[in-house]
Amino acid sequence: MNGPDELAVTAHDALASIPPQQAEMPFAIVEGEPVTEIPRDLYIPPQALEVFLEAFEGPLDLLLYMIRRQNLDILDIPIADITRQYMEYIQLMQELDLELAGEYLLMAAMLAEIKSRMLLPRSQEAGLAEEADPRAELVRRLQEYERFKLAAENLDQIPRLERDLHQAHAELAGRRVVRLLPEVTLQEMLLAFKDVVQRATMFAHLHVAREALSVRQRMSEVLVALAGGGLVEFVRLFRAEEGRMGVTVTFVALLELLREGLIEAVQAEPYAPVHLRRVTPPPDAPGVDELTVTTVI
Amino acid sequence: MEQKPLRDIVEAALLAFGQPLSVGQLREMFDAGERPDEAELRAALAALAEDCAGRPIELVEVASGWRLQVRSEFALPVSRLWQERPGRYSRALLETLALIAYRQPITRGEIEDVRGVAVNPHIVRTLSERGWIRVVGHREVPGRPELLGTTREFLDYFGLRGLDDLPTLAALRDMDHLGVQLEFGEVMPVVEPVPESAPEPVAAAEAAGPAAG
Amino acid sequence: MEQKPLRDIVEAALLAFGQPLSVGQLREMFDAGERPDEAELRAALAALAEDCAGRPIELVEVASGWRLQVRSEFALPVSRLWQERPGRYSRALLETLALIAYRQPITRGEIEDVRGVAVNPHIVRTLSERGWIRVVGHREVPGRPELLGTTREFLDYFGLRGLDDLPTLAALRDMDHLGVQLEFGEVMPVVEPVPESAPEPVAAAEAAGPAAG
Repeated sequence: MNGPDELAVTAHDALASIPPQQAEMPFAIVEGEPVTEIPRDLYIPPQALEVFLEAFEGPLDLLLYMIRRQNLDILDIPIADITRQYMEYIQLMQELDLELAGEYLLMAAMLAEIKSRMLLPRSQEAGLAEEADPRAELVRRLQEYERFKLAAENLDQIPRLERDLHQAHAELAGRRVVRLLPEVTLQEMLLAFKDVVQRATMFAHLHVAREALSVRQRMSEVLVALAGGGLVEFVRLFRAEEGRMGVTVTFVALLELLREGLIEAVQAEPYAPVHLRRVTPPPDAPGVDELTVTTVI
Repeated sequence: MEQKPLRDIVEAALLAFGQPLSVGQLREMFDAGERPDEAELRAALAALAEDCAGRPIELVEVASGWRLQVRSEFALPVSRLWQERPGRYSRALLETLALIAYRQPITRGEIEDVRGVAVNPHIVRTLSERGWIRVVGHREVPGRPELLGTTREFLDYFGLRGLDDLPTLAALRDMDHLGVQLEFGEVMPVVEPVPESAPEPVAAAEAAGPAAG
Repeated sequence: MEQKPLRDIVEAALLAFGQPLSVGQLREMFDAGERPDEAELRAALAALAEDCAGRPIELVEVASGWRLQVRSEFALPVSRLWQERPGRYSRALLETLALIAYRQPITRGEIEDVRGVAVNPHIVRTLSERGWIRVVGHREVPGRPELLGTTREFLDYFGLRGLDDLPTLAALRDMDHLGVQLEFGEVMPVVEPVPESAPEPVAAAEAAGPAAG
């Protein structure tokens, strides 16, 4: 995008910035020499022409330049005149052995065709079926092209990053790596449970009982309370503030734990306070009998 | 951890991230329990924007979110920090980009129809490499040509929130106007060249447009 | 161009560059004629450092020069901007968790009996690390298998006051019914006291929070 392109842009900018009448100002700089000739009179130094043509984005751009240069109304182009000028450019380019893009020749053909149609006598029954102006398609294309030529210029004016604006950025001191844990909804877990219960039913040895879940929870809590391995007084496992329901739940949990052989109750003598403790491991069990409880309720 | 003002956390986040952040992304910084709601975040953004007055940075909203950027008044000294000048883009590239931006989704063939010249493949590659355009599909016609569209990066780069923020496209002048002129054409022969010294006021006004650009 | 305060130009440069800049580099931004001398630049840096008090950024000198950086107090919320999206837990993990919740205290072997497949040790470790389950004891049978139970964090995460808030098996059998209740829960305001006999909506409403995040 540098090199010749850059030069072309410069030449074009120079062209665009000159008001049409001020012919003495250079419209391009070629090899350091200001070129003041305006292409209208078709005397252009060969090198200038080359630069000049590179400044155009194709035949539409060139035509638009010719029209604007002469202050012509785009909706009422003097087609014969414009065609003649355009052909002269083409001829000159060919004489200079410039590589001429096919598009320029295509446009030449189009102009010639419009011109010939314009010369045909127009329909006498005016007012009836209005004949399409032979220039209509060309006018449409020129206007359409001009819109986007303008849009491109406007786009270039918008303040943009790197050229006009810079993203503000500051290092974060002591940045840490944070790993997010997956989120689970209760519903997901319940659905999983439903599935596993259904599958278990098919295994036919379902023993998912219907105990109140609070009993199960309390069983875990009691086990944690007895984690130290020592004796804990029976009454200390009950909390008065939980009311009768709480006492019942705790009691059922203790019975269940006793039934499962997870805890044992000890009483020194009749009517003495009852103590509870975890069942001591059988002597042949691995030495460690400590619970690996890390979290305490 | 001591509670920081939300406005400060937002500023810290925008500066540290160095890319636009959406309100959603900003909220993600917080645990579910402490997550500010959208209104609180927008209020913090507004406070931050206000605080930027008089500072060399400003808070703007672009397509992918909010961005703290160095004001354009500082572009001249600041751009000298980099060895390379930011590239100037050729007219061909800008025209191609403008067509893709305003007319998307658009095929190369359609771009050629408007510009009257073949689309330079180098330009399309440059625009893709910059991340400004991408293939958004194919037109279901023979050859299944690619349909091109602009990206969020394009909008961000040009500081736009959306395509609606693009400058309005110049209006096409109505062809009816041409029709009227043709009716008078019997009096004033159309083929005769219009004297160059007598430009129509309308034409002059339009001609001034592009020249000024 | 109107002359900007040197302090502002320095701030603009440091924020635009995003990396340390030496005094020499900062001076390079200026034309030879307007180039501030080192003392002026150091004064501007000092003024900028002072202005940073109370702001979430600070000016520090590092080996290669001066840099504006986000204060480390903001590391915690801001670091989360870079975190990768969390994955999802496997079906096996959710089933294991559900079994531990409903059947605690329970051994791995018992979980295997119900699920019909061996318990992946990785799952138990993940659930422990998450703080949702813990070993509550050992079953006094050969091998002394660990008994697993859920924790207070588990209840908090799912917005349950206790395991009783979990639907009963009977309710679970009609999952469509449950689904309706759960959806309804999202609409119901959480603050409204819910009778003890109908705990599901509360749980659902709270559980919906993380899912939406």
